[in-house]
Amino acid sequence: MFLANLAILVLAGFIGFAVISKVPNTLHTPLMSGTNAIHGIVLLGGLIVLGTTASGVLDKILLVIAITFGTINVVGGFLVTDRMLGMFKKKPEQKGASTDE
Amino acid sequence: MFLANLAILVLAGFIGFAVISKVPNTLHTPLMSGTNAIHGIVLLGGLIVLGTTASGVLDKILLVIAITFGTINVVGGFLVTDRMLGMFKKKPEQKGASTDE
Amino acid sequence: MSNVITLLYIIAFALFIYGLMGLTGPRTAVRGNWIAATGMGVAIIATLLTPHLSNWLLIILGVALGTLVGIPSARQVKMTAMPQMVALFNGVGGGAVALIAWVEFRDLHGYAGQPAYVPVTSLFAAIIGSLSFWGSLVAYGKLQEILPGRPISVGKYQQPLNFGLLAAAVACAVAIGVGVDSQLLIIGLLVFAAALGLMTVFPIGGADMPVVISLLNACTGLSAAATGLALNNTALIVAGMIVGASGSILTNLMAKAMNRSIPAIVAGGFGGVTVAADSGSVGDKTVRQTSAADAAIQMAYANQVVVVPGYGMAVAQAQHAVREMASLLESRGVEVKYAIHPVAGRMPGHMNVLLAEADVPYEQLREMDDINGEFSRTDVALVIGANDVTNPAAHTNPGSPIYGMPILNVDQARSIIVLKRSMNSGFAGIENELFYDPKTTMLFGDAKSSVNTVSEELKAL
Amino acid sequence: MSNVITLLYIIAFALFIYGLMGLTGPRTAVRGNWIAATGMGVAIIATLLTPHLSNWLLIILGVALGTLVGIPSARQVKMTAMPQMVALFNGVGGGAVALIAWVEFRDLHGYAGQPAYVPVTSLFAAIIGSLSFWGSLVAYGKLQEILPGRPISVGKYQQPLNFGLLAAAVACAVAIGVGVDSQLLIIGLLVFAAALGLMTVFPIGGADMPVVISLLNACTGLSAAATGLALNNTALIVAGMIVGASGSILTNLMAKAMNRSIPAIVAGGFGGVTVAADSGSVGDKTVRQTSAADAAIQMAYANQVVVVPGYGMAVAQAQHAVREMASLLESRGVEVKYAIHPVAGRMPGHMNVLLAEADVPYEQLREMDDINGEFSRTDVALVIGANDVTNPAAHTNPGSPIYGMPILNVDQARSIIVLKRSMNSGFAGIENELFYDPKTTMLFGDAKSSVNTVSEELKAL
Ligand SMILES: NC(=O)c1ccc[n+]([C@@H]2O[C@H](COP(=O)([O-])OP(=O)(O)OC[C@H]3O[C@@H](n4cnc5c(N)ncnc54)[C@H](OP(=O)(O)O)[C@@H]3O)[C@@H](O)[C@H]2O)c1
Ligand SMILES: NC(=O)c1ccc[n+]([C@@H]2O[C@H](COP(=O)([O-])OP(=O)(O)OC[C@H]3O[C@@H](n4cnc5c(N)ncnc54)[C@H](OP(=O)(O)O)[C@@H]3O)[C@@H](O)[C@H]2O)c1
Repeated sequence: MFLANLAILVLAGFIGFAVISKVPNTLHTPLMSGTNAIHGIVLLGGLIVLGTTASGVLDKILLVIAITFGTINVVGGFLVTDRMLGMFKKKPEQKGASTDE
Repeated sequence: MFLANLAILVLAGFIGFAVISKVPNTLHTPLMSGTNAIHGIVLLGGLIVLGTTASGVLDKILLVIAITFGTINVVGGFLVTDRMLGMFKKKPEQKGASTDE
Repeated sequence: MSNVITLLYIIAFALFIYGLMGLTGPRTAVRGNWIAATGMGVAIIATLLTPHLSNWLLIILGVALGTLVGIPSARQVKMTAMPQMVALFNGVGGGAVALIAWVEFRDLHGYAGQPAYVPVTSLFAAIIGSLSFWGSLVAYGKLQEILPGRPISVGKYQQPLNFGLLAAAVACAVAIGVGVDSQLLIIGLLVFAAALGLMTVFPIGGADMPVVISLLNACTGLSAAATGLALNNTALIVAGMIVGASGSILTNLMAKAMNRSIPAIVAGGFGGVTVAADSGSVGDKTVRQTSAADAAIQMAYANQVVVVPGYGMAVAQAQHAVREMASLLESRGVEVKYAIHPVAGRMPGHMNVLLAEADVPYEQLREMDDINGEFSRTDVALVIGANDVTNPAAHTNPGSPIYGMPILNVDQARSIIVLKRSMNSGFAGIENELFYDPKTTMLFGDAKSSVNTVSEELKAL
Repeated sequence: MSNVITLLYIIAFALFIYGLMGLTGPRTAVRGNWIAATGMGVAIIATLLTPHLSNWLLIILGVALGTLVGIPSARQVKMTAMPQMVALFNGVGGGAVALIAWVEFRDLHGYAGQPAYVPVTSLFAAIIGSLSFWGSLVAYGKLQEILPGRPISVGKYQQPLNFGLLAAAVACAVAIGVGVDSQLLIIGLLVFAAALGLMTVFPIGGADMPVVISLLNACTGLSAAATGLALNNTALIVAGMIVGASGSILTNLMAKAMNRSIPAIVAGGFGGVTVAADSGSVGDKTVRQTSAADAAIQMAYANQVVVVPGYGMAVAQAQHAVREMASLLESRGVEVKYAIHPVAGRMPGHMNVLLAEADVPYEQLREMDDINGEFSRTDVALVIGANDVTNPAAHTNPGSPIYGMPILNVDQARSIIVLKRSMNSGFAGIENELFYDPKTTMLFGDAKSSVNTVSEELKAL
């Protein structure tokens, strides 16, 4: 199981590298913000632990905080990225000017 | 097991897509030849089946042929790619002329 | 059931990857972001399908709280405050990782009877998560100007101190790993990691914060992947690792774009401090001052004016005033363009954000490579609070810290007007020969008020 | 043990991916290829570590045979025959897949008691592997000119026939899947797939073969991945799928570079046939002929000559003669450059291969984008067996089949000399206005002998 997970980990790492090869400078900040939202996926970890194994008050408090944090990360992250990207909305008009893909 | 393999399959597919985004035209043929050598990996399939489950003369004959084929694919593939790439050997000299990375 | 969950996870991470690919191109970025968000929705739903899930009320409580905090903070933050908001969001992500690792430790009674990879990945996640949480808070504080932006350090003891903190955190982890089941150890680990986070980011100058945030972002991604390995959860592994890897690359790209190296940044200094620059031949050169009226006349009779905005325009919040002045010039038949250097300001895209906010037409914003050929045809280059990004030393002085950085070739314009408050240097803390160029005149003062005065003069012409 | 194998597999596919990344850049390609080969070595060694492996003698026999055949054929093949060699290597890979699937069927007694994914993936592999084997053989035959290069088809029955063959192969698979354990079914499946491979590639013209080989390459990759799923082998899954995905993209890029669409290619036609082109305004235009002596004089007194090689130079094997002529010109102080169109000839990089073989200095080879700005400064553009890649219709005639393809702007040169045998058209089968341009003169004849005569004249000058 762990080895299959390790294989998956290595492949995902390569994908991360390969996808971010050439990115225009203006997209650096939105891209950082978008990937930031994606790691909010830890929320799932909070859900699983709270929903299956957690017991005791302290555990539950910690996990509710973790879930709150994770949700903030996800919700806030995607929304703020979208707002940042607002500045690219005007681009399509001058699409013809760009080279063919 | 199958699902873990499926996850691996999907990730590998994305890697294939992501890696081949912009390739100069002159590299198309060597790249085709290089990936061609890589799928010679089926050789492993032949090794495993012949080495573990094969029985009967016909099976063995078929598998020896399969292994021969796979080996040709691998050995010939990498060598011919290397020869094709011979034409890029002279490039480093004028490295300064290219843009930074 | 668990098959369905795994299948949905595969769909979810495929959406993440596809969305991320979209995020790398301006035309597909908005859609890419929403595709990734959809992936997140799928992943969450899949998780909620886990059989025999309990504590539903608490789950709902946590999600509701997070949503209630997340939406308004993302909605209301000002465009220019977004980097620190990203730092906060990143920090809470790291905090979640650390808390989950803590609970894991408690639930599993010090990992008794677990295979080795569980403590290793879980404690790794705990250290990095805690570091990322506290480091991000400092980055937030600095950018939000709650904390001083200048580097704060304990001097030459900084490096040994940080190293000691790291060693202490790892020592706790090792003790737990060899079987000591003590709450104190895990708390100690989290505290040492927290101190390390604080001590690493405090000595870094405010201007380097975008790079630091990106680095912490990559760290949180890695810690999420480690959590995934510990919990045996494919979605966490894939999503976390992708962020970890792409975040590292992105950090590198960002540092390169501003001609900085990541080790140098993490080691502190430079960003924000004035380094003793080799001012070279500058010395008995003279500076020509101009008045708003003269500047107005010069521009009014130009064919083409190129505005070169920089960090000073952001500080002065002069973007609306600039837009107004440009309209006045255009109504007189002057062609106005904006030269956008990729690292003008203090975050990538800073100038685009500001000028877009002031409704400058997109077509007038020109990227560096586009506009550099045009300066020789330009009558007036109006430099508004930009400094380093126009510094010809990048081309001419191999000893300069910015040597090799691509710059806007402002010095090729027929005449140059520079708006800034003093002869002070910019981010890199170095002299700028451009200001002593015989073609250059300086209009001293806050950028916003200078531009407004120029506009008044234009109207009066 | 099996943990060690899996770990080695992970290392192996990491090397594949890293090597593949290297293969996409000219400076890293050679190293990338060897990195991938190292990965293959690791994967093979890992597999041989499988516990209780038997039949060692047969394994060694197969590997030895393959090596003995593979090395000399790769070593001795001529540069220009490499595409067909790749086709052969690809074919045997597909053959291996099909044979393994066949044995799997026999060993597992028609997949009795196996989970559903085993027959599905294994039979998919069988069909695609067989198709790829036979299709590749035809591609080889066409390029090697054992088979006629022109499209061979049964006309309008071709599509229904192919569809029927596919349906028959799938029907066999379904019958096996629902539990019929008959050797006849698997043999039928392999035969139908083989016929489909033949019938698909026969109707495609020789000039489209590079794209077809790339497509078959992607197919073999996919079938290897399917074999991996059936055998539960990570290395096969990853390597096969990467080839499948990258091969598809590559096929697309190749087709785009020559302005063709993959469906159009697979549907046959065009490649090799002369399409009825809308010759437009060509009609009462005249062609100016020149002599070798005149051409020699014209070039000897030029400042800059740009050689534009095309398919005809490859046919005539004129590269050495061209190189010699260029040396003569250079010894007279003429600057000689070569304009390399990305799809000149019949495979990407065709001209680079030929000219490199003739030891033309690398600095003189200029890519299209580099050289296009220079034609206006060029005294003589010497077009040697190139046609489509110089055709101005790509810019001017929206009705032309090559409209939109980037071309070499040969028509901007001060004068143009075209070496070809007749007024026949090139690959796209269309008229070329360039030949009727008043600045153009034609030197008819085989490219090699024409160039040699010009060289003689140059020496006599
Ligand atoms: N974009 C990014 O992502 C990023 C991130 C971190 C660092 N950096 C670095 O930041 C620099 C950016 O260059 P830049 O040319 O935009 O800025 P800069 O070189 O930092 O110069 C800004 C100038 O604006 C002037 N200024 C400040 N407040 C002003 C006001 N209210 N009114 C008028 N002028 C004012 C300052 O001079 P006075 O004090 O005399 O007025 C200063 O010289 C580069 O070195 C870059 O590497 C960029
Ligand atoms: N590069 C690739 O990967 C690839 C692959 C497939 C297709 N294509 C296509 O192939 C074409 C390539 O263009 P191209 O300009 O190189 O070639 P072309 O358009 O095919 O023209 C070649 C010309 O060479 C002449 N020729 C043939 N044999 C000759 C000889 N022995 N001596 C002198 N001339 C000779 C022919 O005219 P005569 O018969 O009058 O002598 C013909 O017009 C493009 O349309 C491209 O899309 C390229």
